Amino acid sequence: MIFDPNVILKHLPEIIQGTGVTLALWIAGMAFGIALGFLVATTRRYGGKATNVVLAIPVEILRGTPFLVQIFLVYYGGPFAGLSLGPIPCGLICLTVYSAAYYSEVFRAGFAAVPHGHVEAAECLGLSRVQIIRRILLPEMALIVLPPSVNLAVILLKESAVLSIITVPELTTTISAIGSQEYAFLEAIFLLAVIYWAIVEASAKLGRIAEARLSTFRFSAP
Amino acid sequence: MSFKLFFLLLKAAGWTLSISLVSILLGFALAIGLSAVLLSSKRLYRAPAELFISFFRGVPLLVQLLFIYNLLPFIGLNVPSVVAAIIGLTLCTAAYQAENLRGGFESVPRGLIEAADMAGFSVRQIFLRIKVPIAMRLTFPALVNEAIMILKSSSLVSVVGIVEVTKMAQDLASSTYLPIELFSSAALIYLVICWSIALIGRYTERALPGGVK
Amino acid sequence: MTLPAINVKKLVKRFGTATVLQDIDLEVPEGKVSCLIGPSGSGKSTLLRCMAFLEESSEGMITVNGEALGFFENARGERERLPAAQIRAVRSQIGMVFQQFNLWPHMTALGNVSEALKTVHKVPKTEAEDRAMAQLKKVGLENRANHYPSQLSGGQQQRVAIARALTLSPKIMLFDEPTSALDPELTGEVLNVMRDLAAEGMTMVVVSHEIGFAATVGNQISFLDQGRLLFTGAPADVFAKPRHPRLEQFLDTYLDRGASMLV
Amino acid sequence: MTLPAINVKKLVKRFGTATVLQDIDLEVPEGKVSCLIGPSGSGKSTLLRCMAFLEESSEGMITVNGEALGFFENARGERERLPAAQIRAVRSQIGMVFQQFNLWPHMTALGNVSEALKTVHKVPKTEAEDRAMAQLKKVGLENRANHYPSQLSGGQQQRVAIARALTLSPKIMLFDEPTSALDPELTGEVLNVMRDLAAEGMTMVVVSHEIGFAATVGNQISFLDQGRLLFTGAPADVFAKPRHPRLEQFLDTYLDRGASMLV
Amino acid sequence: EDVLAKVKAAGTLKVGTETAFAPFDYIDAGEHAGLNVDLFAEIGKELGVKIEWVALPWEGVLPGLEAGKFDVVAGPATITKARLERYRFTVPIAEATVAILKKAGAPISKPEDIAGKAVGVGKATAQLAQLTEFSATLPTKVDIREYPAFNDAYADMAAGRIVAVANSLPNIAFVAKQRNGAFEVVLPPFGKKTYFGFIGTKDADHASLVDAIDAALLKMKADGRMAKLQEKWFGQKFDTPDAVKDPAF
Ligand SMILES: Nc1ncnc2c1ncn2[C@@H]1O[C@H](COP(=O)(O)OP(=O)(O)OP(=O)(O)O)[C@@H](O)[C@H]1O
Ligand SMILES: Nc1ncnc2c1ncn2[C@@H]1O[C@H](COP(=O)(O)OP(=O)(O)OP(=O)(O)O)[C@@H](O)[C@H]1O
Ligand SMILES: [Mg+2]
Ligand SMILES: [Mg+2]
Repeated sequence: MIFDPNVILKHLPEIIQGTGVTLALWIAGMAFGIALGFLVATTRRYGGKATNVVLAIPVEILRGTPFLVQIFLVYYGGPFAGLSLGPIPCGLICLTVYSAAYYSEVFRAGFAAVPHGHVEAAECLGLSRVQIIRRILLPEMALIVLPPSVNLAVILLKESAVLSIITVPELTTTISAIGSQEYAFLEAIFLLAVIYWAIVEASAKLGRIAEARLSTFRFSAP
Repeated sequence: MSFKLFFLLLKAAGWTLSISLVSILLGFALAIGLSAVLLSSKRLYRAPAELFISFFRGVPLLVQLLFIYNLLPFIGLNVPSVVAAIIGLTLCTAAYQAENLRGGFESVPRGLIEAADMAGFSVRQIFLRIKVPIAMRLTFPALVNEAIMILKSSSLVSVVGIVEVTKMAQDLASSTYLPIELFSSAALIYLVICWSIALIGRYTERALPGGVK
Repeated sequence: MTLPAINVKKLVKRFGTATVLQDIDLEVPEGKVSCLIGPSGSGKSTLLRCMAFLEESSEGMITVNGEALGFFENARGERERLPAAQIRAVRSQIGMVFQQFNLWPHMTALGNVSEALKTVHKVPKTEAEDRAMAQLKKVGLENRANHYPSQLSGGQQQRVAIARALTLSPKIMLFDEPTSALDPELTGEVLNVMRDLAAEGMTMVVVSHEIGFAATVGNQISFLDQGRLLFTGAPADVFAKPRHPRLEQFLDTYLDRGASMLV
Repeated sequence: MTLPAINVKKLVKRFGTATVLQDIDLEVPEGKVSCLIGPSGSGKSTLLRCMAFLEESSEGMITVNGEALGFFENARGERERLPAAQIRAVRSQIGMVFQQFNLWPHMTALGNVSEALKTVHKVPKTEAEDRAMAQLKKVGLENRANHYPSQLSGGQQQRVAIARALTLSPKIMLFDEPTSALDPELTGEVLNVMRDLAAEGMTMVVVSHEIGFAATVGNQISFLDQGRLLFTGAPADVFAKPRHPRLEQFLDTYLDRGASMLV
Repeated sequence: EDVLAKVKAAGTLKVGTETAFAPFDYIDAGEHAGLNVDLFAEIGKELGVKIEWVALPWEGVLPGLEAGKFDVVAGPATITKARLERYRFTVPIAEATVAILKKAGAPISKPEDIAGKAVGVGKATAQLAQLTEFSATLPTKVDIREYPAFNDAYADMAAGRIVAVANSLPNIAFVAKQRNGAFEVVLPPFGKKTYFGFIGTKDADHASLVDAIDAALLKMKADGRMAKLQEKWFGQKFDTPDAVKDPAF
């Protein structure tokens, strides 16, 4: 088998499109996941003990089962429960919920890492709960949650390859189809590896830049 | 859903467990070596290890598995399915664990090493008697997490021809048309295993002597 | 006798089943400096935190300038929680300075001091910063206004924390071991700021290991041990003729090391 | 005059371009307690760490009981590093106790104390543990032998650290602020152990903020400021008639607060 | 190195396949079953070797063959011109003409009725090519959905995401029988007449092995074993040629 770069050139438009779908699903799933995860984390922190325990159940289930099984359950089992979703909506919803579970834990750890005294100082000065979250907790934990968030983003990008199994027309689906169509398996796998790797490296780099920006005000923790 | 189907899933869980377990152990051994290289002061030694880690952390496991299964034969290494699955999971987890361990070694407080230095320990004795146990203790929670991650990732090894829990559920679902029951059962099996690992991990962690404060 | 600034009556505080404060009765005189001393774990911080309503007491009452803080006794003699707005109003008369400073690391010194004015009291930015600047000047840090906490020494951080608590013009200031996280040489600058405050007639409650400060600046010293208030009196009484054996023993550990210095 | 236990000659220590120690000359008399005092950042820890060869000096010489530590001056008057084995031999005469105790968290108290005997000196396990136990007894901790550091109080941890350093029978013990990480009430037990050691005639160098200890137990006190040794003498000279203005100022911050206690 | 000799020396013939292609290969209550299993059992007897199965997702099967993971692919695959250029097929084992399987009750009575409707088909299959070609002849195009395995398409039809699946007649006949009442076969088949064969590689090393498999299959055809197995799995036997040199497309 010889490596034939022409295959890649010939299918460039499809490859770009597949990359686009992967990026779009990844970013959208993550954005919704971050929002939902933040909501879950704040609700767990301020909603009382019972709410905290009740919310822990779905979070732990989502974190304790493979993403693949979750997709299968929703995609193939959903219709039997009256939830018939196309591959893309199903993929997006699964990615959102899955990432929300993980992000909620990141935020929970972030909240916990802000010294309680900083919150108390704000309470003493009369800041309301919402003001404390917005003005103290969020900015203070931004630096703490950034590295795990970037890590998580990378993990989610890689998990999104699993969506190929329910025919979402993303990167892995597209390229492996090209591979079997052209009998260019070597090229396909190689290309997949390179594209994912490039996206991961780029996002890690972005993460480091953001971290450097954020930490300018904090040479060392007091 | 009949008990027979569930029993088939349980049998397939044997593959899930054994492949994950072997990969975790092999991966850990490899990770210790890798982290030692990563801590080297010579850029020349570090570079290949960093490249290795960057690749295995930057490429989806699905693609890695295909890589190993379908491309290794072209360099004359024709590995059977089980071996390919174990190699894939091992290399992947080694990359993650090596990073964890590196962090662990770096956060062994300097003072503890100086104390050993004062008592006349050799470099090797310091590594074995002080650094390794403390780094292990510091990275233990991350290690347990990694074990859980690998267990979940093992659902992907069906692409190289292993019928583990997920693949079995998928096969059974396509002949019995009971996807909800089968995939829920698969999820349950994963949950029980993952939670057991987490529980054992937490128990062991508490039993381990002293963390660094 | 004028109304005490803070009046603690029959205060009990339990954490779960552990009783940490037991039947505390204490009057903090207005315009004076009251010091709380006692061994580690005796409940000093907890008592101070109850006065700031950072901990809710389990029994008893606290009044601040005559107004009930947190709880009041209703007509049937039952303990009842006050509405949140009222709690906030009473609490606004109190400023608190913590052992660990608790400055917000993502804001400059000026940001820390002006934050509450801006967010809580909706004071316009420029006015808030002018007022914050005035407070920073008072603690001698006008030239450090744009530094982040991590760029300040411990003593400077604690002075910013004091300025922050002062901006809302509290009537009473609570200090929880304000110098014990500082290097010995840096405590002086903080103690000086506190001395100035005392000289201005600010009502202060200070938990402190700085027996020197307590002795020279304090007007009233209270000794806590195992959750009980064993003694309250003037400094002279405390140091001259310690009566309670536990107090005597406690002071010994200090005097022993202090006195030997002059040998 | 007998040979000094440690002799520091023209010692210079630079970190990068910063000179942290400048021309230090110091003789640590055998069987006596020498204290190093001075403000924060003056170089006390660095000097002590040079004596333990945890830092390599940039210029100058240190000899321990007459033997060169780390570097020696060769025939052509050049500074040359000694072979590792020789460094180890000289260093084995020195025991070090750190401010942060630095106990190994994965070993019990007994494990910490016996570890070096077992791994470095290949002493059989039972003998090593017997000897370790004897040391623990000496610091009053025989009943804590099987506790892990996390299960011990700060004072107990520091005493284990002292026992650990003593097991290798060093001729000289170095202490870097051994009590400053401890609660005031817990320092006593560590200072008592150190007093016992001093009474037995152990040569000790102690960096300490505990001026009381320095004054009562120290035989020689050295004052460092900004990397220079400004004064060395008997405690009486230091406290009675402080000559150097910087020393006077330094002591003031202590005496001010210490003395006021007796007001 | 001659693969047949190697297989005989090792005593095992490695066969790659996908197990989501009933009735050729599928998982029946956890066990691998189907026509292929029976056929290869016979082939194994003829060659005097044991059969070792390697089950992969279809996308992994042909790369696996090229990578030498196994000696031959059971599949089977429709014999097409394009594939003949790259692979060597064995003697045909069944007809592969494409027909429509619909959800019971769906308003489809002849193949042309799928115009404008959502129809599932396997990704990168010969059936996809035929369906695409057929769709082009219809007034409104068919909404073609590609699936990694036909089982996923059937599952989606049961779930109602698609109304029909295009696949080779033997496959859908089996599925319709299995899921009695839920799915129905739409006759006649719309595709050109095509055949299924097992797949081997074209290189010289493998020639003797594929020759031997061919010989075994022809022997089974001659002595009626093949027909019996076709009856068992399809409920009918097929009249297949001894070789396909020039496929319909
Ligand atoms: N949140 C809490 N939950 C349970 N117990 C607590 C809590 N906070 C304090 N305690 C306990 O209450 C007692 C008094 O604690 P407190 O912090 O008030 O002592 P303190 O006098 O300030 O001591 P220190 O001088 O060490 O600061 C201690 O025994 C402590 O363990
Ligand atoms: N590893 C290092 N690299 C650079 N500078 C250092 C290093 N260690 C110490 N210093 C600097 O050397 C000077 C002396 O430090 P040293 O720790 O000896 O002071 P010290 O007298 O022990 O102070 P303290 O009482 O605070 O412990 C300080 O200015 C410090 O910042
Ligand atoms: Mg306290
Ligand atoms: Mg120091």
